[in-house]
Order: sequence, then structure tokens, then C-alpha cells
Amino acid sequence: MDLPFLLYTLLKIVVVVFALLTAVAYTVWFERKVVAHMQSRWGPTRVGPYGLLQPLADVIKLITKEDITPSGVFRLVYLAAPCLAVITALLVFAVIPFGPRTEMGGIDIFQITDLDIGLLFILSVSSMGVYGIALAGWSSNSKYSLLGGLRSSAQMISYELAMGLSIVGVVLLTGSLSLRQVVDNQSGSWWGIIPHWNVIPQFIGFFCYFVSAIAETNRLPFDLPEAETELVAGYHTEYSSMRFAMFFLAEYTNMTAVSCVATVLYFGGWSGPVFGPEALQTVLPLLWFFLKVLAFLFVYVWIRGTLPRFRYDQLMAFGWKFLLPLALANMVLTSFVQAVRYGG
Amino acid sequence: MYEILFFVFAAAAVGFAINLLVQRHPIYSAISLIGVMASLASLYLMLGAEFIAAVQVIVYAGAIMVLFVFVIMLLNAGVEERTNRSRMAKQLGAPLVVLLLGLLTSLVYRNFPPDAAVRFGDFPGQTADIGRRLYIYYMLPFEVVSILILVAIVGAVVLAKKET
Amino acid sequence: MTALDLAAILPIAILTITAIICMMMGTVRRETAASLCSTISLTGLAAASAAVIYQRSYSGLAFVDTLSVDPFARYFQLLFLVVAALVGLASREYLWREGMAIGEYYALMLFATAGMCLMAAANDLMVIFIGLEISSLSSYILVGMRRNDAASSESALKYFLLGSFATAFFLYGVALLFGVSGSTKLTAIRAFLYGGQNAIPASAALGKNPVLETVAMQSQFGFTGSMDLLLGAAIALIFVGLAFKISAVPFQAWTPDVYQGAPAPVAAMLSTAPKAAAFAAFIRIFMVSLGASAAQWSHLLWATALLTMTVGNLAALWQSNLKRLLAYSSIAHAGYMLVAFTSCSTDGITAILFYLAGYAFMNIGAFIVVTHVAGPGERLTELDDYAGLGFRSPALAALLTIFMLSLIGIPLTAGFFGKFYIFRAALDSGLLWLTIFGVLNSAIAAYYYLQILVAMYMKQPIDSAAPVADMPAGARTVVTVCAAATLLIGIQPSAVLRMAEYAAQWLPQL
Amino acid sequence: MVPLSYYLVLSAILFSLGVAGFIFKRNLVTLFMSVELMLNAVNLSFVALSYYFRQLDGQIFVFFVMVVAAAEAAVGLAIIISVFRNRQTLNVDEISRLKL
Repeated sequence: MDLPFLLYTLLKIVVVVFALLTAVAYTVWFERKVVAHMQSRWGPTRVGPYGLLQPLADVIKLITKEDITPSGVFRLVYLAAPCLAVITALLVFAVIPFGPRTEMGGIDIFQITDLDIGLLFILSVSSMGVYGIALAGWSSNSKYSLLGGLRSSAQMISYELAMGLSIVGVVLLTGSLSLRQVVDNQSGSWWGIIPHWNVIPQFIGFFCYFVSAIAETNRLPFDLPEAETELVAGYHTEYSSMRFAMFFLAEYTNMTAVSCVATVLYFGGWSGPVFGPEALQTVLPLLWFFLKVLAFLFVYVWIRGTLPRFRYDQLMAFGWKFLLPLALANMVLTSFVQAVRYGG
Repeated sequence: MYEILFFVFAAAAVGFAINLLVQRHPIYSAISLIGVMASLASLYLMLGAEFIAAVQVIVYAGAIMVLFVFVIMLLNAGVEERTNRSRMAKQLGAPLVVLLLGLLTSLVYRNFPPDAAVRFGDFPGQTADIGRRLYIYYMLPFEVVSILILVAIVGAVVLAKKET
Repeated sequence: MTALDLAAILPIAILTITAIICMMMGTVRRETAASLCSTISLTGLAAASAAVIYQRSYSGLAFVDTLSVDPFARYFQLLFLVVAALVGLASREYLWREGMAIGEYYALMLFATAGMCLMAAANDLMVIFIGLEISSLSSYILVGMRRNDAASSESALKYFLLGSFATAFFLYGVALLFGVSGSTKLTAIRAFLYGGQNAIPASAALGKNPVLETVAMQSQFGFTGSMDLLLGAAIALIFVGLAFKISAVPFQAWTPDVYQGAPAPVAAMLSTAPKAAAFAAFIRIFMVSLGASAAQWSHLLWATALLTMTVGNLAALWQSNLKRLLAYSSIAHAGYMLVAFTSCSTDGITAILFYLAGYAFMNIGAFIVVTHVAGPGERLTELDDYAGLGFRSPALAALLTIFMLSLIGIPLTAGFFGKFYIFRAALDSGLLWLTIFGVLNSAIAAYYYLQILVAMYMKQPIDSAAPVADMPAGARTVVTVCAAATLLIGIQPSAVLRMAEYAAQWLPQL
Repeated sequence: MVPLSYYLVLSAILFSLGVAGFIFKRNLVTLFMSVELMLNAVNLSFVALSYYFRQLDGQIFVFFVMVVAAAEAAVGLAIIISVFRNRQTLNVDEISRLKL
């Protein structure tokens, strides 16, 4: 392992994290604006043009607020839980390819690292995400937090199953766990019009993935862990200031991560029409990728603005009795088709 | 470089394992065990077992330990008390454990050829090969563990469900 | 999938499917569920037995050397199926009486049987491990199925904790054995230990790896001097894991508590089938793979056999609870079987197989009688509850007498020939002292079995003792069958003996 | 370059620590976690030996051990919950029948 490689990788990480944090801040703005317009309101308008500086103001507010650590909490875990939530959310981006392999000094600049087991890496990181929430709920030593934490850990392990199984369909089509190969496998089109995206053969898988992803990120209509009407604010009831902001950050980072993964797995990643001069050709894939992710974020917000919250038993029944069998059926069907196609 | 990494992760694993023993609250023990598992996953990576490393995190740390944490939270388990019996266990068990430790380590250390060394990248991870081997040579165990999982589901439901 | 593969997996597949059907019976009304489930499971067990018998025309290794089709496996599989049928039939009314989950009970029992069948036929430590876990997990759950009874769930917990602890030892032993030989296949390990060849099959090696040959060489050279120590550790650890399952001393501590807390029919099964399965794995691993180092492990067996017999019998002397007493007696009987195992000869193995069959009938019979006498909630299990049983219900007492006499080893019962073959095999192998201790132990054992007979026939019933109700049909059939089989084997042992001999002869000679 | 035996020694140490936990700890859940630690130690041995033989059987064994551990965890925790319902305690010593 040589030094330039290390430095380049570090640089990539810094850039991605910085861009990501900015993007997340603006996702909040985006959500507030979209929901507001859906409800015939204006949303943030005062800070900056169209309220564009609102995220900045929010960050400043959250940082400068007093950080209260309630007495009676399990201190170490209480302090570590939000960090855990953020770290696991950020780690997913280590394997996401943002564009085609573009080398600069022998190093791919559009992906931090291309793991052979990229998909498994994402699954393993997201399976660790539950600890941040569960431990936050437990360590707060408050009944609302505890119930929120319990709910969330049950919800997340339940929907993780459906998520993992729905991804298997894509793996079966690709024959690899590397995200770059998944995207490469989706290049080209049928009859020159319909792109080779996995969402077409795997629409059931995509549906399962997206629904369970929403549940995994604890977003509406699956946001029971923080259902304010029942549990005050769920697992982060006792948190304030920056620590609260970290949960907030983790949630939106997770949303972005899930959108990125959905784009890569089902919507051809960066693939899209590429034209024009060379510089444009390099940048266009990034733009397509960005637009696709943005579309997913819009769907997220749209769902939030439209659907009511599930009841807890409905949520569990939906996950176990509907989504899981559906994902299983999709997996069996896909493997059957693949076996017939490449039967030997 | 890799020597350092090995020693860092090995020390982390042992440290977390000792912490598991020392901590009085089960949730801290659980967190320590997660630490052990994460350190082991890194060691698996260094041994070229990428797939096992990922599965270690997904299954062990991400599913089994979540279940543990969940149950600890559900039962609201408190700090464990020390009772008379535990003192007795200590006096009887301590020499036994030390004996076991000494025997196992010396045996393993002495009897494996010292020139067998681990070089990173010598045995690159072969997830596809594992799959192929699993489905061809180990088809029977692979199919049969499904019975085991079914047993576990039935058992968990029978034992833990509410009275009807 | 070849015809051999199909024949090898067929009994297990039938059992699994039957179990799943039983599981779905949770949806029908409780009144019908019990008889329905027992009928279904009996049908399934009969079909599985037919499949086992059908296997006779095949032999060899199936599923790429992971499963062995041979008479040894078949003998054990038939034994498990018979035990499951007896226990299943006997617990029909019991489940209803105790308000337990019926469909799940039968399903778990069949799953456990499937796991044991797998253990008996496995040719790969991995498959043995999985079979062991299937049967153990099912047993843990069965033990704890009387959920509202603190004793039941506590004994399940104890069984579970110690069981998984022992499994970890077993696994570590497997890991070391894998380290020594480079394979988990029993036949490959045997080839390595006898021939000194590294057992990595050519198919396992990844073609693109030039290092492989040198590594294989290295390990071979590296091990020539020190293999014995590592192998010894592996044997000891595997021994610990399996000794727990057959409840050999000093790993017997769980047995009385678990048998006492478990539902009585489950205890009847635990004392026979899983023990037999553990013996099957034990014999197969040690005789097939580790035969080359028999000199090392036969000493271990000698000491364990002696301790197990003695501790089991001595502890049984002080018991007043019948379930506990039978538990200690089952420890002692495991000790007798270990005596035969110590001889490491075909005769010894034959004796174990024969003994297991006879023991299954007498012990299940005894446990079912105890189940019935215990009454609702299993309250009447003390020795005093049996006072005057000979007058209160003579038939029940007579049956229990047959089982007790057989457990003592009185002639004309299965127990007599069982002990006879065991001690003869031990004497033939020159284990004089062990035989003497064994006979002495049998004499001690007679005391506590006779104690029960004394209570039944020579003590006045306590006034408050309610008359024992008539035995329900299912249990009555089972007890009758068990008594008949005990006597039949005791009078005419040749049929079972021939089967046992045929099975034992299949094993490689040491 | 780390000698292979270091990995195996680490595995032996972790295994012994697991045994120690099983003997010394009093909380049921922690007891069970000690068993999990032992299984993890064994897994490390398998992976190291798999590397040593440059062959995947060891890793496949680990895969099965993980499945078994998951099944065991489900059943074990269900048993612990059912004991807790009857006894309202997780201390081994207070569960009278459990003479470990």
C-alpha cells in the first residue's frame, strides 16, 4: 500500500463527506419546500432567496443550542449512540459508484472503493444502523425512548429481511456483488428506447426494496419509532442540540444513501444519454445520477406528504405477511428464469 | 503494516472479550461482544475471507446481537448481583480456565508450523467460489439447515408467544 | 441428483414434510388436532421406515460424500423412527391433558427425529453438527413446552445453556481436527490418519493456486512430529461435546434436572433417541475417522465408562422422585454402553446397538407408566405415590414390574441379554476390571429398582391416594407394545441381534 | 507477515475467555453471550485454517456455524423470556433448580 493511494482515498472521502453533508442539509430544505407546496404553503422563504440559506441557519441554531445530558442516562452509551447512527449512515457511501470508472493518476475518482462484496457491505453497514437507535432509546432511561428504541429495532430487523431478499434478485441478474458491475450490467437498451434497467425485470424486487428501505430509514408512513402522538419523539426524546441534530443528519443521510442504492441497483446508476464535448461527457453521468437520486428523494417527500402513519401491528403484519413472501416469491421467480435462461 | 493491523485487531478482540467479562450490566457486555465480532470481521478480511467477514457483520453483529440487545431492553435487565455461588464458581473455575487457556494456547502455538504465515492478498476472497462450492459439494447441509431454521421459528413462537 | 442421493435423503425428507403438515394442524380444533396429528405422524413415520428399508438395495456415499448409506445408519434410523412412533402415540392424551401446543409438539418431535437420522448417516462432521443441532434445538423446545410450569422452562434453560456450551467444545474439536487433517469428511480424515496423506481432495483445491501443493507438503511435514498432541486435543474436545449428549460423567449434571422438569413423554424420548443418536455419531466418528488413534481414546473411554456407571448408580440410590431416579438410571445405562464401546471391537458395537434397542423399549415403557401415574400436572412422581400400586391397579404395576426387571437385567427380559452381550464383549477384549465393576454396578442398581417394586407390592397405599384412572388408549397401546417387545427380545434376542451384528460389521475394523 | 499460529492462539484465548464468562457470569443473557463468544473463537480458527490449506471448506463451515448460532439465539432467547415470565429474574443463582 503506497502513500499516494492513501492520500487520494482520504481526499475522496473528504470530498464525498463534505458534498454529502451539504446535500443532506439541502434535502431538509427540499423536503420543507415540497411538503409546503403540497399543502399550499410557502415553506421557508425568509433566510436568503427562496429560503436557500435556511439550512445554514438551522445548523447554526443547532450547534449553538445548549447540550443537555439528562441525569440518570447511561452516559457513555448515551453519548456514543448518535455518533454510531451517523457513522453507519455515512459508511454506505464508501462503495457507491457515482459515475463510470474515470481514472486520474491511476485512481478511480468517482467511487471511493470498488469492493467485490459491495452489496454485502451495504447490507452489513445498514444492519449496524439499528444500534444507534436502539442504544439511544435504551440509554436515555426514559420510557418513551425505550419504547421507541424497541419499536425501531423490531421494525428494522423485520424489514431488513425483505430488503436483503429483494436485492438478491438483482444479484441473480448480475452475477456479482460489486456495485460497479451491477451498473455496467444495466448499460444498453431494448430496441434502442427502453433502457436495460433492472427495474423492468425486477419491478417486484424494486417495490419490496423501496418499501423496506422507507421502513429502514424510519420515514413516514413507517415512522413509528418517533411517532410524536404516542411516544413524544421516540428514541431521541431526551436528546437536544447537536446530538439531536446528529440523529436528524443520520436520518437524511440514510434517505440519500437508500436513494443512491436504489438508483444503482434498479435505475442504471449513472447511465443516461451522453453527448457533447469530452468535459461534458465526463460530467453528464454524474448529472444523471444526481437527477435520479433527486427523483427518489422527491418520492420520499411525496409519500410523506400523502400517506398517514401505520399502526404498529399493521406495520409488522405488512412486513412479515406481505413484503417478505413477496420478496421471496420474486427471488424464486428470478432464479427460476435465470436457471431456464442459462440452464445447463 | 499488516502486522500492526493484526495486533491492533487482536488486541481489540481480546480487550472487548475481557470487557464482556468485567462489565456488570448485560448491555455493556453485549456491546463488548459486538466489538469482538467487528474485530474478528476485520481479521477475516486479512485472512482473505471477504464473504465471511461481511456475513459476520450482517448475521452476527447485525441480527443475532440485535436480538440480544432487544431482549435485554425488553426484560429491562439490571446490573447483575454477586451471590455466594458465584464466589464458589470463581474459586473452582478460575484454575480450570487458566489450565484450559494454557493448554490450548501452548498446544496450538507449538504444533502449527511456524513458517506458515499469513500474507495479505495471498488467498484473495472468492465469494463466487464459495457459492459454487456450497451449492455443489455442500448441497445437503445447505438444504438441511432450513429444517434447523424452521425448528427455531417454531420454537420461538411456541415458547415466547402470548397466552391465547 | 442420483438414485443413491434420493434414497439417502428420502426418510429425512418424508419426516420433514410430515412435520410441516403437523405444524399446520395448529389451525384445526384442539379436540381433533391430537388424534389427527398422531395419525399423521404415525403415517409419516411408517412411510419413513419404509424408505429406510427401501435403502437396503443401495450403499455408498451420497451427496458428494456427505451422507452415508449403510446398514449402521439404517439400524439407528429405524430405532429413532420406532421411538418417535411410541412417544408420539403415548403423548396423544398427555398433550390434551396438559394443554400443550399439539401441532407444534408433533412437528418438533418429527424434526428432532429427522435431525437424529441425519446424525446417524452423516459422513461429514458438518452434517453431524447440523443434525446434532436440529435434534438438540428441538429437544430444548420440547423440554420447555409446558410454559406455565416454572420447572419446565427452567430445565429447558439448563439443558439449552449447557447443551450449547458443550456444542462449542465439540466445534472447537472439529476445528482442530480440520487443522490436523484438512478435511471434515470422516472418510477423508480416516485416509489421512492412516495413510499420512493430506486429505484435501483434489476437487477442493482452487486450481489457480500454485501454493497449494507446497502447503499440503508443509502441513504434512510440519505435523509428523507433533500431530499426536493436536489430535489428542481434538479428540478430547469432541469427546466432551458428545459425552454431554450421552450424559456421561462428568457431564451428566443436567440430566436429572432436565428429565424431572421435562414433560414425561419428552423425557422418555430424551433418554432414548437423542442418546442413541449421540452414540451413533460417537461410534462413527471414533471408529471410522479416529480409529488410528484408538490407543489414545480407549483410556479416556475406560475411565468415563467406570465413572458414569458408578456415579449414575450411586446417585440413583438416594432418589425419591421417580423421574429423577430414571434419569440417574439412564446415566448408569449409558455407562454400561460405554463399557462395550471401550472394547472397540465389532462385538462391543453389536452389544451397544442391541442394548440401545432393548433399552429404548423398557425405558419408554417405564416413563409412560410414570407419566400416567403422575396424573394431571405431573404431581404424583414421588416414590410414596407408588405405595400399594400393585393393589390399586394391578395391570399398571405388573407392566412397570416388567420394565424394572428388565432395567435390572433379570433373565427373560431384554435387559438381561443386553448386559450379557456387553460384558461378554468387554471380557473378550480383556477388560477384566471394567467388567467386574460393571457387574458390581448392576448389583447396586438392583437395589433401587427393587425399591419401586417393594413400594408397589409391599406397602399400604396412603389413604388419601386417589385410585389411578384407566390408561388412555394411545398410552395403553404403547405400554403393551413396549412390554411385549421387552419380553420378546428377552426370550428370543436373535432377530435384533442379527440386525445389530449386520450393522456393526459394516464399520471398519480397527 | 503474521504467523498463522498467532491467529490460532488468539482463537484459543477468546475461547477460554468465553469459557470463563460461562463460569463466572451470573446473568442468563451474558451467560449465553459467552457461548456466542466461544463460537466466534472457533470460527476464527476455521477461517485461519481455511487460509492455511488455501481451501474454502473452513469458510463454509463458518457459514453453517453462523446459521446455527442464529437459530440457537432465537430459541435460547425465547427460553430465557419464558423463564423470566415464570421467575421475574435473570440471575442464575436465583433460579433454584438451575444448579450450574
